[in-house]
Amino acid sequence: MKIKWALLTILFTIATVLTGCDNPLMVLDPKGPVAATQADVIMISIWTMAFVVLVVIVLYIFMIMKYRASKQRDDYEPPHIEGSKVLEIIWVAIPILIVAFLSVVTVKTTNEVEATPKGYQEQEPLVIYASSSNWKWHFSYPEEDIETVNYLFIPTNRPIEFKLYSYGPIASFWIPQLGGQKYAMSDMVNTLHLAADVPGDYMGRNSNFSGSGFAQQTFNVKAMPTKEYDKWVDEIKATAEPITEEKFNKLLEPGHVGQSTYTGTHLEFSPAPEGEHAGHSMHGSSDTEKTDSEKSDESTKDSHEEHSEHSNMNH
Amino acid sequence: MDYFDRFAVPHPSPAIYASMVAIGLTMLAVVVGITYFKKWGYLWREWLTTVDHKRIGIMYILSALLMLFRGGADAIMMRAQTAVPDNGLLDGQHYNEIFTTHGVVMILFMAMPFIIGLMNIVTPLQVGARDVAFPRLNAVSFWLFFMGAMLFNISFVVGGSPDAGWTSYFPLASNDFSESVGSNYYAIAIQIAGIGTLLTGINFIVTILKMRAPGMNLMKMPMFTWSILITNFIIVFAFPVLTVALALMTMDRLFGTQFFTMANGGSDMLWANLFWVWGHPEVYIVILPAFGIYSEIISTFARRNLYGYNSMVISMVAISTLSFVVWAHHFYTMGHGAMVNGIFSITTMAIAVPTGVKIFNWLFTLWKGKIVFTVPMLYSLAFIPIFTLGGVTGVMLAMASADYQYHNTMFLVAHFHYVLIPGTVFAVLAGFTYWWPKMFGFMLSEKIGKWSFWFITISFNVTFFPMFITGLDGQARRMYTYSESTGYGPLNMLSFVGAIGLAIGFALIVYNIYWSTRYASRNISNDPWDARSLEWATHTPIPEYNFAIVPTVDSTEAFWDSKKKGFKLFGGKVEKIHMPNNSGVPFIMSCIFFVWGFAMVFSMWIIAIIATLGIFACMAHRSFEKDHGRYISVEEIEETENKLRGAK
Amino acid sequence: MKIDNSLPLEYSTEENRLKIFGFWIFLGAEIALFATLFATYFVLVNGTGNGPTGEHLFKVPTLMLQTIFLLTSSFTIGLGINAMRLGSKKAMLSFFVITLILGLGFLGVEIYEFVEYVHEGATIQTSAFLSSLFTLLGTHGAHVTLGLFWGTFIILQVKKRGLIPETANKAFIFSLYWHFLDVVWIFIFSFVYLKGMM
Amino acid sequence: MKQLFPRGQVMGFAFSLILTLVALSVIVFDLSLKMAMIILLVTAFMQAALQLVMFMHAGESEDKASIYTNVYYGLFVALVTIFGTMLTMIWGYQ
Repeated sequence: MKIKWALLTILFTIATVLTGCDNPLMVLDPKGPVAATQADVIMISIWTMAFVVLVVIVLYIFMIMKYRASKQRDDYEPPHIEGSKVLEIIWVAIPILIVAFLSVVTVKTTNEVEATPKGYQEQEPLVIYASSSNWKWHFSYPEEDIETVNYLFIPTNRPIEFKLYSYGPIASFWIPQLGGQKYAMSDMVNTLHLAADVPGDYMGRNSNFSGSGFAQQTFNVKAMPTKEYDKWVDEIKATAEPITEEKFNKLLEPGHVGQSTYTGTHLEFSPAPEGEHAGHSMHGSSDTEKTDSEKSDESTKDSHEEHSEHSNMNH
Repeated sequence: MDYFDRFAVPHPSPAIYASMVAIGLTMLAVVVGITYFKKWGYLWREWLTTVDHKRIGIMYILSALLMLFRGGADAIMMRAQTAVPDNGLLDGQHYNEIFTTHGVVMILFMAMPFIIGLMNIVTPLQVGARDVAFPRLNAVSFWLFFMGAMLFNISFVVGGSPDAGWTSYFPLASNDFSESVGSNYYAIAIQIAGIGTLLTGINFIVTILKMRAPGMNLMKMPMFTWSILITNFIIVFAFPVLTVALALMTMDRLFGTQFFTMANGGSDMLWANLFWVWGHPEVYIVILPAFGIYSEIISTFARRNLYGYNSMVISMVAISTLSFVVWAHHFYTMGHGAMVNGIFSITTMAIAVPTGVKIFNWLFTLWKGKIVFTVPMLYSLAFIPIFTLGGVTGVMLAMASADYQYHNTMFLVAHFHYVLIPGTVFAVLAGFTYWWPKMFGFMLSEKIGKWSFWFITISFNVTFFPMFITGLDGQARRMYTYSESTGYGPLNMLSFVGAIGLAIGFALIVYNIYWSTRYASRNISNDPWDARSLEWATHTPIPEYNFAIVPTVDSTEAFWDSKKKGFKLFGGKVEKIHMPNNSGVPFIMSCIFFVWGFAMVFSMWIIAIIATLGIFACMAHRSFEKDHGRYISVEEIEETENKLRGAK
Repeated sequence: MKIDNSLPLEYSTEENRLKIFGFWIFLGAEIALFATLFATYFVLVNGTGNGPTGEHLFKVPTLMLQTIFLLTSSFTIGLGINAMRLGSKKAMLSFFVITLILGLGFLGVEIYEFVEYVHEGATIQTSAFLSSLFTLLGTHGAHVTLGLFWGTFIILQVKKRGLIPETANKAFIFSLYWHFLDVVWIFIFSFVYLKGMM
Repeated sequence: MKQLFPRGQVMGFAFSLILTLVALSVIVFDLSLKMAMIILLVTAFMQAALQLVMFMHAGESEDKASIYTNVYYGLFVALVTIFGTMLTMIWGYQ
């Protein structure tokens, strides 16, 4: 009886909690193709797993209701049962099938979210360098030759390629409604593909613990139609101050700063750790044969991804 | 004075000063108390120098309980801080220190020693052995763990706590970003305790493989013993990785090496990699023994043999092997391509298969049984659905593409608490209650036990279920505060309420120990639960030699057979028994280790060198020592046996 | 203590058998330990920063000298155990002494090599490559050093107490340790030095 | 005297010296990386096996099966650690 009550309490709690949310949960409320793929995967996995949980719970309730001592005769002696080949094969085989199904989903979608989003392949992606320092985000737009701090404006309906790195501890660049996160690290550049379908304001943050000011290391993302975006860029170019090495070094000092905007990017005097500037061992190799391939780092990476997609398909 | 500045806490708060005073007073009270009651001799002879696996086990469990409350206090403070938006109870730095120590203490100084404690008490009894293979080494293991734990715990009053998370990722944990000695404590205290754990691993593998009672072949071992055997294999092969990782960390912080630095070719990711190469098997080190405990308890109180014994064993072997090939799922988002993430997704999800086998085997152990709802059984039964929830969210997290959204969020926090609390904490509480009468000769109150069970189980869900939701709503883990506009407030408050309930539940356990010690009947049989394995075949309290006559075994449940089918467990006659001598060297050596560790933390090289020499001197002493143990004579055994029989 | 005379001395008591088996398990842990150090080295081998590379540092003569010393010592300690099983205390002690002298020779060359490296500006702090190189070699070297002390203690004990189950057991376990260090060296020789010089 | 130098061990020692010389060939001759790695792997593992079986007597006691299981499991973990680390730290990014 007590267990029934416990279950009811749990269910009640869950129900209260779920109805307590007015807005849909951020991760399940995607505003871009990458986040949409991920939300789909999450829902697929939740339903699959709900089935597993249901099977377990039904069996569980059946067992503890039916075979409790209070419902048995006093002289009942439970039998000795070794096990059952058939049953055991069933509960090995079905989970294998479920795992196989989820594996296929995972491999397929992982390749998807690691590439330019579907439907956006034709467009030239907008490259934005997003670098973290304690405890802020610097966004450099090499194409537009501008730089912002702690806020990000992006055009909708255009693929965006974030180049992530860090001037300190590992940070994780995350805009839940546009797509999952990726690490920004000091010795190499990671690429994150995102795109926004819908104009709007989104929350972005560092989600990887990076010291005492970590909680406030957030930034605002504003997605807007290309026209507005271009207008914004022009405005910045007309009004903002240029970024200098001195100013940038001041920005790098640990602490919180508000939002600010500059013309030019810090990449000119403080290049990202990619290509010849990479600190990571495999790039920083002194082998001469490697330097050539580094120049075409991008192309090799892409071809590799294609390659892995094929190999995973064959799997 | 400058010299002593290093011992000051960098971010003092009234709470820390209060703790300093409290710790000082408690230690003083303990010393005065022992002196007053003239117990120093007793303490030294019976406990500090003991090599008896049962006493070492009890000391492990006491330390683990102590650490449970230390880690629990941290947890309550965390939940209190995040209960409302923009709370000013703790500042960011203090919060960071608290979640760091909470993680380290709970995993390494609570879960592991609690399990090792139960393992110490039960395993030799279950295999019908007189002690572990290397009793002296066992004492070394315990004292190294204890000194490591103590060294870690003084950090918050001497020099400052570590504050880079229990994962201690570089470069955050480097001298550049963690200036206090906190991370030195982390590297060195865990190192000392880790060496102790590694020695335990070796000790128990040898004990189980070489010291089983006649007739007990591998496939006739009780399931708990099987789980311990497999766990110790994982310990032996995973802990050296931690040893190396921590050594590299120590060298980076103290000697200026470049392993995880941002310049000169270092790789911060390498730390994360090595940490999780150890870290993932570590999860199974604390989970597999729990599976063993549940197998024993469920079968005992369903009054039935364990369903699918063979597949239970095979699934544990499979889990242990898989545990070594999944670690990269802890950093899918580090930027390795889709291929690497795909491989690790699949290996990770594969673990669900053997784990599922175990769940269904437990369920079918209940089938046609006669279930008695004792406190240990309640924990075991609550474990099944809650752990299933933790397990299926694990499968969800294993899917790399979706993990990009779960990673570093409260969803992950909820998941691993849903695995570790029903998996490990419920198991050790169940095992603790179950084997308590064997350890102390009386039962814990079932009534108070049930109260604490319901408090813990319900509050656990109230605390951790909301985190799944806030995680999906974008709340990152380890945030000391959030603004009201995020809307995380109400659910976090709910978690805090749950945390209070958990605290009440644990307090009730303490009260239960107190109450039962005072009032519970001492007149219990050797086998109060009507159990099935060999540890219940000997007397309560257990004589130091465990079994006067070594038992003979011919099935997985020899003791049950002896009760039901008249199988003869103890053939033959009493012979003199060889027992190891007590020794003070393990304790002394571990104290020197403590001094060494302290000196290393604060870069006091001369003391560190002297302590190193002291440690080697202890080892050399051991090499030259002639210690052949002692014999207990037949008369003495018979006298003890008669006394124990007469007591009933 | 029950002594089983049908077995070699080192296996003759239950305690001895437990110890030998336990030491094998310990060697399993050592495999994992050195594997981690190798993994670290392989990841960081190109992380030379502004420091010298392996190609620049490694020299064939010292390498061969070290290898010959250690291989031969592994051979002589095997002979020592063989002599012990034949019951020849004198021959056993001689082989053990030769082993330790060879080990000392190995250690001498290694220290010489380290000093050379430092003279060339390659310290443990220079680059990630050098940190991992010194740590891998140093851990092996520290094991050898420990072995020298351990071996000396065993020689003293055998001398004083003769060949009894206890001392024979210690000597045998020590031989396992010593052979294992040779195995580790072979991998260092192949995948650190030879690969680095390729 | 002959007893003190058993044939098996002397042969083993000679063989290990030969293997060392074979391994040395990778720096003497101009081999491809692949070829050289194969030579190194083969010689190193043969040497290790030689030590294990010939000198360490891994198979002589009643615990033969446990000892070999232990060594194989150690080898498994070692290979997983080394190659897995290479995979996640280096090969995964190329």
